[in-house]
Amino acid sequence: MENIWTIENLWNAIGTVLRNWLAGFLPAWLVTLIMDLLVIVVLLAIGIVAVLVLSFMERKVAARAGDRYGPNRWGPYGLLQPFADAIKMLIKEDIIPHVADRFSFNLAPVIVTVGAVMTYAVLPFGRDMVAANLNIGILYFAAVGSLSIIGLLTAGWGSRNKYALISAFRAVAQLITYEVPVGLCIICVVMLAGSLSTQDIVLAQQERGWFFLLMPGIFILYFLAASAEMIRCPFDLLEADSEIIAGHFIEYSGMKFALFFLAEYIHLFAGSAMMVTLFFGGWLGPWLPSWLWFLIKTFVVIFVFMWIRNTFPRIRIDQVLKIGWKVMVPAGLVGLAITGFVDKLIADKLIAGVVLFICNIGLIIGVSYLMGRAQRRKEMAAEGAALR
Amino acid sequence: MAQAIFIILSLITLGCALVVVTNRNLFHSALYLAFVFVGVAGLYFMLQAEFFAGIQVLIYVGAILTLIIFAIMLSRDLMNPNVRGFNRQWWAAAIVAGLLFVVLAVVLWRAPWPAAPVGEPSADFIAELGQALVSPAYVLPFEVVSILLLAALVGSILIARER
Amino acid sequence: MSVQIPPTERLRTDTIEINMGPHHPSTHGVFRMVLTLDGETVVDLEPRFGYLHRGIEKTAEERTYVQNVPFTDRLDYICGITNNWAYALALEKLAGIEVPERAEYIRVILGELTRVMNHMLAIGFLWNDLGATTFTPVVYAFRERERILDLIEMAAGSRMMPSYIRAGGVVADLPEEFMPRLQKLVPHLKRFIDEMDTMLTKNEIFRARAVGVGVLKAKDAINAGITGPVLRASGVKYDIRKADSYSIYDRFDFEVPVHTAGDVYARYLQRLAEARQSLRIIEQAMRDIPEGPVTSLPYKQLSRLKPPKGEAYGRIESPKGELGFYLVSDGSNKPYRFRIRSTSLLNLTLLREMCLGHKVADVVTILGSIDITLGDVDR
Amino acid sequence: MYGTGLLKGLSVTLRHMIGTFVTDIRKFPRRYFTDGNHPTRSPEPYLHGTFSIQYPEEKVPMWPRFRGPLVHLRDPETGQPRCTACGMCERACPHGCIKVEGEGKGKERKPTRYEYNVGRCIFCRQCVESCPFNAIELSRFYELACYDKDTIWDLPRLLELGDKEVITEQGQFWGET
Repeated sequence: MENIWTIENLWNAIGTVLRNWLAGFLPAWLVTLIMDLLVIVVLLAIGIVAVLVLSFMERKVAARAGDRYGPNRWGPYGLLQPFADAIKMLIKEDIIPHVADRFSFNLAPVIVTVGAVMTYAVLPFGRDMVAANLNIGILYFAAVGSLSIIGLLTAGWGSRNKYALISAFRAVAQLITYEVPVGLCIICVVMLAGSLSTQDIVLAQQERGWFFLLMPGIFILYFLAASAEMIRCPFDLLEADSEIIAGHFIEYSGMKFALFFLAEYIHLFAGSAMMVTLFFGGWLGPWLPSWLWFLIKTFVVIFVFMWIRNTFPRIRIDQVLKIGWKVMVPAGLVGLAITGFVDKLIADKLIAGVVLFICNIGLIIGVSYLMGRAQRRKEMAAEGAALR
Repeated sequence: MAQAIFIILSLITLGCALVVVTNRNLFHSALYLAFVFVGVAGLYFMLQAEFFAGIQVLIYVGAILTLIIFAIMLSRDLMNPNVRGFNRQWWAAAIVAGLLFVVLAVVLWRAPWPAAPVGEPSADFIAELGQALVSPAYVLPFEVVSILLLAALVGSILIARER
Repeated sequence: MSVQIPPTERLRTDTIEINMGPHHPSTHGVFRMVLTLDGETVVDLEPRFGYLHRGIEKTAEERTYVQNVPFTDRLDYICGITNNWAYALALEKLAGIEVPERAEYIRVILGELTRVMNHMLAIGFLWNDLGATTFTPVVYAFRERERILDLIEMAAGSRMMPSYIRAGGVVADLPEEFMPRLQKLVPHLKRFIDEMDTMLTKNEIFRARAVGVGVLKAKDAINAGITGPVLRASGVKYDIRKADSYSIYDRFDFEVPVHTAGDVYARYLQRLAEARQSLRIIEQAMRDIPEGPVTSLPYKQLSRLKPPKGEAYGRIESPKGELGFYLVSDGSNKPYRFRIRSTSLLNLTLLREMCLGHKVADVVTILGSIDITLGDVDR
Repeated sequence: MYGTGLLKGLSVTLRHMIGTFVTDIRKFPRRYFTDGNHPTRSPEPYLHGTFSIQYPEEKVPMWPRFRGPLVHLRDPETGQPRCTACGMCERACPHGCIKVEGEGKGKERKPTRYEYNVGRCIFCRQCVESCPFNAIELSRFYELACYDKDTIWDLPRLLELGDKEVITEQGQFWGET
């Protein structure tokens, strides 16, 4: 018990002290209830703080990519900007369109936000730091994540706006499509780790090395599919500004818009954190406390998402579906087969890892070659099309 | 405390289920159906069947309900208040529903409900489930279901292809 | 194996009609399109414009010839210089005015700078329409536009509304600092275009979105009177600088790039290539520019100008295509008829044909690739 | 290989991101290149680094030819306005934003009322070019935002602005003197 006071165990130690203090004068079931509620409150707080940080970061990264400074007026280096944004959102007039379906319109942001926040329950923030160490952690994550589709559909339908409706159609098509490759990639990881629990997956990576190194092909697949699931560029078709003007939240304002915004960034944080858990060894890392490692890795992944957003245009909806069904699902199935065979047939973990790595590189090159060939054919056909 | 949570969950599930059948707005019914599914998933959770809870949410809410809502959104005049909710065969449907209710009630009434839990599920529950699916006992139904799904998949692609 | 479903058994679907604009973020101004969509595929498109109509053609008939110069700035407000130039050219034809050589060089330099600026902006906004949501390419384009506008401001006193080129020459000689700054800017612009090339051209998402989208057949383009980069990207080598050489363009060594695909990607490549050629012209003009007077007609004479009865049509290759001014004089100091052959309006005419059968997202892209300015469409 | 174009694009934006931080280091520990009172900086052609001008703190000097609102010039000897209310500017203005009334004959003629509607002015400088008495010029003043709709400026205000902007001769930067 002497090392309970290290920074590594900071949060758990605080929890233990609080529990002991409460147990002094409260019955046991009340202590459990209070501690559980406290965990929920802390997770919510993490969610909201993460959103504040991310919205600031998003604006700064976008600005820096465009040779600008970004927000720098309110507070030192503009650090108070997210609070100003939040206050502005809260005090804005809440407009409900006259013809909107009020029930759906009001319910949609709640569904989306609740679905997003619930994903935090299984994120392994550090060694022994997960709110609910379910033995179906990953499955829970996928299941709760799919709640947001209902929310988006409700928002799109309830607004009674044609752009919002198109966005709802896109939501169904895109999110359902990309749940398949995400699932396939997760299964690959689960096969190597031998467990659905997030903590066990992290521990498995301690043993076998980061899965990112073992399966780069699967990782790239997961990265793309996850950015489609998180509605991040280049798959941000649901809120395409230039086409359907922010899609499902076109009619929302004020607090309800803020909830959508919140959900979007919570999804971003949770998705990046899950990617870190699955492929980058979660909270593993030398010297620093585990939860700090986890945050650092998560923010690096988030930065990559923002960087991509600042560079790439958006993919068209039919291309999104085409890539999803014709490239990602087959590639995911091939990856699944490779992972399964290698994991079962080669007993030695080191050799298995090397073979897996080589197979994944082959997968990347193969997919890249096939896509490149298709594109070259299309371009050759386009050449001189105007004169024919 | 588990008792209290169980009662709350059941009330939510039953209440929402009632709204699903009584609500005149089809879209709202579908939304309440989502709550029903989530409530059932909660009940599974309380029975320590986390895997089923996850699958319940993933399949029923994430896929089936989405398709239901999508169908409602895409169909014309389904939401039109002037369209009558009953057709001419409502009495036949009522009889069938009543019969089904009677059968279910009888079955439930006669079922021997164990008073105490049969035993803690093992920690490696999911692995065992996976093993069981491909064990000789269940491998045939499993494969039959796979073929059924595959046929459905091929069929849907054929229907969707207009050319 | 394929199953033929008879048409009667097909799913019956409805189309939805959506209203894109006039305050849609991607319509480049107050432009409106009524789209009929089958799913996300465009089955009908009706462009509606006129939201920015200011009646410049009629207003101009009430003003003297020189008073009309500031109005021309406000047509295509991205490239004011070329608008001034086309009007000046028409008036010079009408009144038979000679232009000093130095003024011609100044016109060429500023006009080609405008072309570089316009093409870079067009590429940037095309990317914006493609969904580069955080404006990165647009911001880069705007940065370089700022440097070019800086030069225009130095010479003319105003960034976007220069009113610098008038019949008989230009308003005033270039300031002393102009040439050194230009000499620094041109190699920089070359580097910048190369950077845009690296960043954008090979991008697979861009190519997937742009290749084969919005194909404009050369024949249709000629029939509709489409000009400029849009026409040349369809494989027609028609550039007024070569075809009907005005000013001193015959002295410069430059090429007219042509692309044959006629799609959004070809228009992008066309603009990139044209911007490079413009820089080539600027380099030659910088080298050869002579000393001398810059105007043959000072303001006080110009304001009293009464061209002889007659008519004249002056046209130039503006960055967006053929920009022409048709002037009719009745011998007074005001034009009897002032007619603008505006580029953007005519380039828009085939928008429907280009968009049919494509997705909503492509409509935005195709509109972006035509590169219209609403000030020019509605006048 | 499919995907290299994407990586190239990413490399460009990354270089820009790093470039902005290099500019930050270059001016460390100051936050702005200039203080608002001494505008000096004008963007140099460089490819990387921040391009923002942090407006109230940093200001770019206007070029001598910048066309801002109209000002009236004073006779250096008497300090009186040079305007003789001849009305040439009123006639030259394409938008009719100048109204002049005057009294007196010949050299004694003075404006009694000079209304300049800055809200309508398009800063084309034709009034200045038409002025035969070297009496008006466009200033380099550009902070025109205001809280009221009173956009009609009268003669004293135009003179005052001319004093503030230190303009002595008409067209001194336009090669016309």
